Amino acid sequence: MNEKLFIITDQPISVEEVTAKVIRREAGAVTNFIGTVREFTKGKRTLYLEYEAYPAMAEKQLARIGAEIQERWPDAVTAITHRTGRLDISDVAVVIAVSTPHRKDAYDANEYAIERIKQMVPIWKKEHWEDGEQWIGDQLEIGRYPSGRPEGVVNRD
Amino acid sequence: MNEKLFIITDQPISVEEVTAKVIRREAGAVTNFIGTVREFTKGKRTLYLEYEAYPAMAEKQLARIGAEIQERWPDAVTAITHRTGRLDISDVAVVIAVSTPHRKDAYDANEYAIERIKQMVPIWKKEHWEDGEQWIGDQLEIGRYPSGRPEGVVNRD
Amino acid sequence: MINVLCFAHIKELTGAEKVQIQQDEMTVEQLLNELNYRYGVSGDFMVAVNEEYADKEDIVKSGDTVAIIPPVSGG
Amino acid sequence: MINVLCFAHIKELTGAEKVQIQQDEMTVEQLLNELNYRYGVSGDFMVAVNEEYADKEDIVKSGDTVAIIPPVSGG
Repeated sequence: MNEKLFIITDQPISVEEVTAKVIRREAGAVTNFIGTVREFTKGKRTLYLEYEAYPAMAEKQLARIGAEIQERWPDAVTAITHRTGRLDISDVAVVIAVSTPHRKDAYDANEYAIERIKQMVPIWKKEHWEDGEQWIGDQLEIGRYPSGRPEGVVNRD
Repeated sequence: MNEKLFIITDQPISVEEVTAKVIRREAGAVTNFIGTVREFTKGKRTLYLEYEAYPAMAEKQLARIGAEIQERWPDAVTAITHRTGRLDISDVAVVIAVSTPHRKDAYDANEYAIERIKQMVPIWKKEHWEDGEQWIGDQLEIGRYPSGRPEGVVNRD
Repeated sequence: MINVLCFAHIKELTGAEKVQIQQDEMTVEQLLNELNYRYGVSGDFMVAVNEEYADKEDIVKSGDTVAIIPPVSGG
Repeated sequence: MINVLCFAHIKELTGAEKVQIQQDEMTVEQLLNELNYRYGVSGDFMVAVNEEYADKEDIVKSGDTVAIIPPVSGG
């Protein structure tokens, strides 16, 4: 088992493996978020997706999300794996696992993680449709980045 | 793969197998809740647990929870497996998987499922400690059941 | 004859997974009183008749399966 | 020399995963102007210097790795 908690990979993701990293004696609850490739978005049919990442930085940003979670939910342990490359419909793009002693925190911290991924982790998807293809950005409709960095991200150095 | 969506079993639960039942082309998000045996509860050390169920009725009640979810979140698909028998620390007692087109619903519906399980599914756990054992009830501190049935449960017949 | 299923600590009180009551028809409440008289079963619990939650006033008939459901603790 | 990494549609604009700027020191903003002049790179994006998000006023030096980060769409 790969014991790194925050991973970018071009291989299929095992939900069980990501989950196993956060299970521990003190935890009673684990939540997973599993992002899969959806066929239709706003009525448009996706044939397949392509994910590209800036892997070294993306893994750092995932680890930062893990650190943010531990600040907000001190008893939580987080593991995240995101896949890159070509993904077909229903393939798993991302798995987030969070364990906590009590269940409410496991849901809240997990949802926090996926929101933060969509804000600040350098991963991009390209949609391939029947009539074309496009790099997708700004799913959250954040708009401009006047400061040059995503909201809430401060450098540690 | 066992394609029954709502299962009581005395065998170890595969997270991947429960998850696979709800993955589909229309879904972009799957959430799992995985309940594991926690070692310490309010400072008291658990050695192991024993779960007992009224299996036929419990599976019906799990299916009812699935139906309730589909009423509230029409695009959601739910699968739940709960284990019975002796479980050691960190063993998986329950896996809930919910898939939806968009992620917010997957979190909400999943949390709804675990709350309802703790209200109305006939499953009981016996804690085994170093100095004794006890059947646990009323974790939600619901108090008395003046009507003879859990709140919000109405017979369909 | 009415079959009564016992779980968790109720089973420990009655000493059996299943007990039987020789009646053609009774309310859930009468059945609970009988179990209290016989085994000292009392307290907070729900009752299911033929795998569906029932009310205290509901009628149980011979051949029905009644389950005494103490507060649940799954999950 | 400053290395600039390009991703997603930025890579399609520059035609390369990595482009180089022969400068000892410049601000992030000056670097963006240079990329705009050379490749028509413009729009909403973030910039990372050595794998950390940077501000437009931050200084980039020879040997640094700069990444142009268009709006992300992972998850």
